[in-house]
Amino acid sequence: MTVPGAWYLVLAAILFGIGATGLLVRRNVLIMFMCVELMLNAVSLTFVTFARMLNDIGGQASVFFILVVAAAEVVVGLGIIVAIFRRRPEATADDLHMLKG
Amino acid sequence: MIGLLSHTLVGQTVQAPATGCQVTPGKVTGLCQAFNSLHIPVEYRTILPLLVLSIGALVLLVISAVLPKRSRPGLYPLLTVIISGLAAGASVFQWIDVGNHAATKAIGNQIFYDRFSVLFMLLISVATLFGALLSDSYLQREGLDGVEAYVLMLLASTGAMLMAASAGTIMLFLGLEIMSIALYVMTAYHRRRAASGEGGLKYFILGSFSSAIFLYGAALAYGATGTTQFDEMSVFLARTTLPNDGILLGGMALLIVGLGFKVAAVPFHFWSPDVYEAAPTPFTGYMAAVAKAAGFAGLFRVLLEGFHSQEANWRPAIWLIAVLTLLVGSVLAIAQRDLKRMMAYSSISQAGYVLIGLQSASSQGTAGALFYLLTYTFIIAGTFAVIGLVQGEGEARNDLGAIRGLGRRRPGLALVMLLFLLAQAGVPFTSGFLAKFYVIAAAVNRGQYALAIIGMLAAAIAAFFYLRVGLLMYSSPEVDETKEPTDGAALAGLRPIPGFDTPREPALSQGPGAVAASSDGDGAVALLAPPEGRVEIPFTVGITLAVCAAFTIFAGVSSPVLDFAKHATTYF
Amino acid sequence: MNAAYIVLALPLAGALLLVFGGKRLGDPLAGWLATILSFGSFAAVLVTWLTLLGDNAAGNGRLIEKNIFTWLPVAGLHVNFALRIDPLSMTMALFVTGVGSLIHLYSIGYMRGDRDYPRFFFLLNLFLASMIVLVMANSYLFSFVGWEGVGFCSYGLVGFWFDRESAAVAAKKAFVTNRVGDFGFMVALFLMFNHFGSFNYSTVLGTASSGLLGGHATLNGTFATGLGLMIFLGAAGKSAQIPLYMWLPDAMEGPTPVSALIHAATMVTAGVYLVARSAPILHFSHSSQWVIACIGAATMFFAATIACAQNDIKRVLAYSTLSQLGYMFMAEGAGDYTSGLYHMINHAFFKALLFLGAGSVIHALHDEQDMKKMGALRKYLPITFPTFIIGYLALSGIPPFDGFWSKDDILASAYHMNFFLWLAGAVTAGLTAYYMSRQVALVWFGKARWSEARGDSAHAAVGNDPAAEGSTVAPGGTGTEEAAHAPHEGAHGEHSGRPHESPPVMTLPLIILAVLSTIGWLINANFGGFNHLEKFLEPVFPTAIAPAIHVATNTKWVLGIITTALAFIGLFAGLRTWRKVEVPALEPAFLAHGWYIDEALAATVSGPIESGADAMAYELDARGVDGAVNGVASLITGTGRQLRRVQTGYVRNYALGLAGGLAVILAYVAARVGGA
Amino acid sequence: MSTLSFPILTVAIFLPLLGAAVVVLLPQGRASLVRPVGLAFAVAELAVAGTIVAEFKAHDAGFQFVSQHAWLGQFGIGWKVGVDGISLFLVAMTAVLFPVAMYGPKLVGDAKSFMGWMLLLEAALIGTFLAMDLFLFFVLFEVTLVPGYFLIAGWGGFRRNYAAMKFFIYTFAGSAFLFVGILALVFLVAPLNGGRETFDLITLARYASHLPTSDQELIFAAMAVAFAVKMPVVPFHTWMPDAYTEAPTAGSMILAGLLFKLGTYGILRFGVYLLPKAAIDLAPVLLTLGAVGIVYGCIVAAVQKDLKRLVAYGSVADVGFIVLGVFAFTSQGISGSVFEMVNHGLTTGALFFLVGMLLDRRGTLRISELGGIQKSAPILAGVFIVVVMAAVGLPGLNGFVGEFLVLVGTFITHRWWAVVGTSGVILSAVYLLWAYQRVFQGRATGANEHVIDMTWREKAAIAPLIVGIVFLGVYPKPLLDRVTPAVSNLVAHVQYADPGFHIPSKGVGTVYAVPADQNVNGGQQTPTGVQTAAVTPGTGGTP
Repeated sequence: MTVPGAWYLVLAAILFGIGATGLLVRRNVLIMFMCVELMLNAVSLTFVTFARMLNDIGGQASVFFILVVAAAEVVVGLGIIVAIFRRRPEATADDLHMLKG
Repeated sequence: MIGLLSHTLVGQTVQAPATGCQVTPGKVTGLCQAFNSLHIPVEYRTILPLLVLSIGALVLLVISAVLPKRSRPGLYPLLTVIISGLAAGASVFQWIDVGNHAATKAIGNQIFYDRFSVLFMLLISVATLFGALLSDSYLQREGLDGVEAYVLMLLASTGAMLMAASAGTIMLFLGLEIMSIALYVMTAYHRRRAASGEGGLKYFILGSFSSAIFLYGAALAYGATGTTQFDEMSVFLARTTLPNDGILLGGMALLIVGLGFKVAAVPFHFWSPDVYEAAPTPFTGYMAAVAKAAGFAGLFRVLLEGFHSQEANWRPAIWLIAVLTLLVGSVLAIAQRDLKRMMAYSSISQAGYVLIGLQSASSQGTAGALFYLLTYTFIIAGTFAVIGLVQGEGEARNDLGAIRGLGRRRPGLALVMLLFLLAQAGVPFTSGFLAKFYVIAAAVNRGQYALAIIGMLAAAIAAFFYLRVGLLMYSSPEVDETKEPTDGAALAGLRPIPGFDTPREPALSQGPGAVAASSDGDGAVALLAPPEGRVEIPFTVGITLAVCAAFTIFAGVSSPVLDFAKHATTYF
Repeated sequence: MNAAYIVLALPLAGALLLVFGGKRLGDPLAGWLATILSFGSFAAVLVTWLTLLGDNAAGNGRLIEKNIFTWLPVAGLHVNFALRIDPLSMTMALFVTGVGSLIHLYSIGYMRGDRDYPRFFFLLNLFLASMIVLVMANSYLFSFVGWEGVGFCSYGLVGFWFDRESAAVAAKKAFVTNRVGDFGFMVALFLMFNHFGSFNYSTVLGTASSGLLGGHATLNGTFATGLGLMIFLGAAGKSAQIPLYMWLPDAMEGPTPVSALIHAATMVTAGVYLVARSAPILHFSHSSQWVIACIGAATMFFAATIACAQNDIKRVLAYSTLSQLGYMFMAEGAGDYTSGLYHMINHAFFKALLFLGAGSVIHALHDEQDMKKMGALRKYLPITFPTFIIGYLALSGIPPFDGFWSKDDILASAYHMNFFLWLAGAVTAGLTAYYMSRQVALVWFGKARWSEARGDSAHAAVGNDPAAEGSTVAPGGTGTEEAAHAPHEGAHGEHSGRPHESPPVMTLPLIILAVLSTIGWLINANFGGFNHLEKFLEPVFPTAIAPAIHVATNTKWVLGIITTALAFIGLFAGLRTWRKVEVPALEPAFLAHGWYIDEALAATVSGPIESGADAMAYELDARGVDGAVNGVASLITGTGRQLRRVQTGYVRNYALGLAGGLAVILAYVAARVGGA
Repeated sequence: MSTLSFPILTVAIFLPLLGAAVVVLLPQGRASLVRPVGLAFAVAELAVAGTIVAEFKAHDAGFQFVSQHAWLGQFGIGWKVGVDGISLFLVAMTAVLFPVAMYGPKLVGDAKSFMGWMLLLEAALIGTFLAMDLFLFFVLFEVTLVPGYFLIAGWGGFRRNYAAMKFFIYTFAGSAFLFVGILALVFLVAPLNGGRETFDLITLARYASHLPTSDQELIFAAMAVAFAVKMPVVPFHTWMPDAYTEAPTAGSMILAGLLFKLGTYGILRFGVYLLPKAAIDLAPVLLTLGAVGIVYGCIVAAVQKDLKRLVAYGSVADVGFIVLGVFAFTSQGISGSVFEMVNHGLTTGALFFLVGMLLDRRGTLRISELGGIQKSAPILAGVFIVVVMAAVGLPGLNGFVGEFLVLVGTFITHRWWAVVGTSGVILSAVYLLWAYQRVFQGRATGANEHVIDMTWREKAAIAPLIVGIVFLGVYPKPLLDRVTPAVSNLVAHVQYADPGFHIPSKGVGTVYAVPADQNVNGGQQTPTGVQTAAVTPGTGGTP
């Protein structure tokens, strides 16, 4: 039996929600970063589902772009995180509050 | 990573029949013949400036790898200037070439080749030129000179141009990411300043969060309209009335939030004050111009190209965002004492005016917004140039005190800074005034009287802190606490000006109620004495200031620039 | 026939010469220049008068208008500066320039040695010019220019010794009270323009030939009353009638010639002239005539009572002027304009005489004004004494002298109008005789009190910076001049201690005025069948406007006898009580203080106004309106500070902000789903 | 509409601008040259203004010396300048007041930038009075704020920063409404004008009356707010005492003398002329504000402790008279208010100059510390009393002519406001003479005893103002002859716009011909086509 497309969309939405709340709640920068990746994958799922429902290849193709970009983001993001937290390994996102007001 | 990117870019798109490869600057034609087996029509002239910049970045990398270290410090900025100059020239060539026929789609109809994108390409290449000129002396002073900064700047510009010319949400996302990632690194570029790293990280996390939101919006829009191309989307929406447009509107909302973050519209602006303060000054100037321009290009593409028929739904949302941006930006700027942070909030408030242009959703509104962005680029470049000079080694003195008494130490510099401040405040005979006039006129033309008045009142509030900085420049360099005015505290820290002091006893104007609107929060903050010594103005910064000032006055007085912006919106 | 222009030109030229060249002309020369020019102006008036009489023979209605230039050419409004020569303006001009010239002559002597000598004569000449403009203008507006010019000169002259606080306050008080009157005059001007479209007398009041009121023939009652009352308000302001009289007694701070010229002879009569000029308007509103008559009578009686209790020689005469003006207004209220004007002329003569006489007394006693410190001066001032007595008899209304004739006509017409008015008039005649005799007794007869007074009053330092202000302020707020303007006293040099007669330049005018005070009956004593004035003024007050009041001759004789009797009773009462020894203050303090009206006014009106203005300025303006503006500014900066706290610096808070914004927009979009 | 070949008006605007540039670019070493050069340019400007007044044809009601150039064609904005009866004498007065302000008072601090700002301000002011294009008017209206701000902030008194900021922000916020009002008018009129947007005053005036009344009233209200702030009318006036008091003497002379004319001239030219029907509907509101302003200004002025602040509040009362005159819609009223604008410039300019002299001599302006100055400085006191009498409205001086015309005009159409206005005559006498008495008369003590009298330089500087005051009071005919035709044309324009509103034609022989330019379908008519019959004088005396 074929699972109706809407279910996938709801799953993707739930995944996206989890990713977003994860980013808001967790303090560790790496975990926050992983949540963003989760959100991006949720979006890929949505794209694929819509492509399948619309029977159009465009959606599928755009997943590749998302993957590429996610990869690029990982590289640069981790670079920055490492650069900053090298001196204070146990620091969390909340320690970074020098710029305010 | 960058190599991968440019390869995919070049590899995937370049496959043009012989005719496609007309005469273009040496570098590209060779590659063109080699890959003519793939039959995707490519007209290089449509993305010429983009190509120039990306290939320029590669060339720069190669040269830096080949040449010995520390051979000639001035080489890289010089090369960057040449490359961005070439890009600017290319976009001028494009402007003539595109003529006035309607927008055509190119590069596998992922790119819109019309005057709108050409204008942005010109704007971005000019901003890059200024960025390079300003970074040169800054980086040498801070000891960070290396090729990376300039390569990053070129790549960020490439991403921005891509956003401006994108014909679909996916291409827009691609451009957005290319630009953003380069900007994250630029923000974190200053190793010795802890703030720079913190700013970079914040920008990165929030940037990726907003990109995810943007992408989700693109997905939903794709789902609702069946396509990611804007023109197909608008055709689809014009033709069919969706039974349940929940997904469509959801998608649109998410797209607005994603791009709203990029242009730092309130309530998505939280990142920009911290990032503007953190980033090295020339990069902040560059970011304020390029990131905002690209973000708005995206917004205009999405809303006026894609969702044009859904106008009734998104205009009230933009109305609210515009009002919030105008007021919150100005009000917060008043409470600032750090120069760069104040400029951050002021640029948020300026974004509010472009949102007014967007909100009126008419070709006049778009033209007004374009003119605003164009003139804003010059003004913000000049302003940050002066801040960069005044703040001294290691950006020690970013506070208002730094600019104190500049009128006495460098009258010329002070006059130019005053011009930029008055332009941002919207004083007539400067481009700032005409920009506000154009945008407000569009709003009034569409009957948005309330928004127009709020816009002008926000300008009045903003004038408060622009003039305060202006006055600081002409106030006394020496700061002594003794002569603190007793009755009715004068504006925080603004002592009577010895040069201008009238030696007589103050004509005490009585009236118990005359409490001055002292703007500092916690009591009269003691402004530190300004940095001693003369403020040297390097040659490169001098040119930038001259060009920006000249343009600000020229655009404020005569009409060619106005017509230029008007023609750029023919196809809306 | 341009003598009329010369009348105005001479004093104006004099004023201009003195304001620029005054300092160089110096002490006596400036005075002589001013006097000669004023006599020249008087001569020119005589010439104009004669030509007017000549014209009358030619029978063109005795009206000549001389245009000077166009002043305000604004669309409908067209105002010319032009002189109007007609019987009324000639009568006024004659006695104004006549008495004015005499007082100029007198001032040369009186003001000798004063530091600001030229400035005094500049103001005198300017005053004369303004007065001529006032009386000879051809339109209400042009006479208003003279009206205010006269007000300014009185401000300048009353405050002439500006370094004395009381003089400065009195000058300001005079000007402001006059302005209250001018408010009424201006509203009258607006009403006039609104109704007639012009201010010219010939248009508004109409001439014998062009019919009444510019051809409108009649005026509706309410408009006429309104206009009449407003004109009277202006007149009351200038001629110090009941509501606006306080400034005249205080105006005695000025030098005595000023009091004589301005506050006795000329300026205060401007109000009477204005009411006389507006007779055609008043003709149509009986209620305003009644108001004028009653206020005139009230002022007459009220002022007379106060005059009985004054100790300062000049304040007695000031209140007496108020009372006599009351008579004139009562006459005009009763419709008998001719006798009002006749009394004005007579009053000008004998009141100027009395003031100048008082001036020469003060001059002799080195600025002593308190009557309690005078006495038995008749032996020392041989010329001033007899002239003063003539003036005194004229004022008291003793038959052969002027006062009797005009006052009697007024009482007759008052009787014709209403018995009580006549009664008030008669009683006041008695009071007048009483207080004048009191003054004469105190000053000329009785014990010479000035000798021991000489010892204690602070000697003025010779030289021209004014001595420390004499502190002895007589009870009842009668500011004394005392040692304040000592400078000119120094000029005499000799301190014989005994009062000496004034120089001839001061006594000559006294003699002339004394003569005039006696032959006044020639002009219009209708008892004796003379009515030249009445015939002369006939074209201005034709019977249509001022119906002739015919009182049976025998009732007129009876009334005359009664008033003369009352006068004699007052005379003897005054002389008897005050002749012999110095009697302690008999007068009740109530009268001395002018019925405490001044103090009451200060407490009830100017006090609250002062605090009200303070409240308005500081509470309402500084804290209220300004506070609101500063409030808005601090509100904005306040929210700025609060909002700054939202920017916490924590990345996750920013993400929360982003998410919050997203939530809001999604909620908005959800609301719109399916909607538009 | 006589268009002179030589664009004299554009020269009048750019000459001071050139002067400002020259002064600022003077080499640092030659500081002594600054004042003479500045003064030379100001005097040259005076000469230009003089030729304009001389060349001006008296009985021509329309705009003269009009010169027009394209500027921002896209919006129909053109550089169009012209002068008519109403603006002629404002320009002349500006040209007179600036050299006096520059040369007269003692200047402390950096003369170069002071002269620069002053000349810039002069160019902006003269431009505003000559502008016939709404955009040009608005731009110059706003530009005057910047030099005004820096004059106060740079050379002002003790609380100058606060006062300067308040002055700038208050007026800048007010002009926001004017900005939106003008734009709304332009875009609403565009369809009537064949779809072309235009900012030209004449064309806008022709079509504006065809807009729906509610729109007209809204636009007029917006403009009225901006001009009310600038005038300042009572509720919006709190910036004015601070700005005038804290400004340097020259600054307050210009601020009080000219800057507030922008508001009154603006409401007359761009409020009443453009939207007559709305002006008539909103007249009661502004009349009430004017009348209240007169009484309020005088009372608050009376109790001020600082002499300069007292004179500043006096301006609120004078504004009240001008507003009364403008909204009387009668020839007398409006010519009176135009005349009063010129008067006020001279009188207040002189007053602030004299107060400035006192300040230089005594160092303080607290009335309690001054007294008896007439003793040692008779000429200063003499000139002061003349100017005070002019301000109080003594006939024979210029104050009276203006006030009288205003009150007569207002009485015709709005009786009770005029009566309240006339009370101002008393109150202004009270506060000014009370101040004069406390400062100049009475006994001089302490430092007041040896106050030096006016120097030759000061006498020479104030002479033109005093001559103006006396001459305009005695013989105002030349000025009125030039103002009245333009005003009658304006009144006819107002009367035509709202036939219901009947202005009783006061005075014998006033004939109002219907202006020819009102026929919309007619060709490019210009207001000079208006024939107001020469007013036959009343039955003045004929010798």
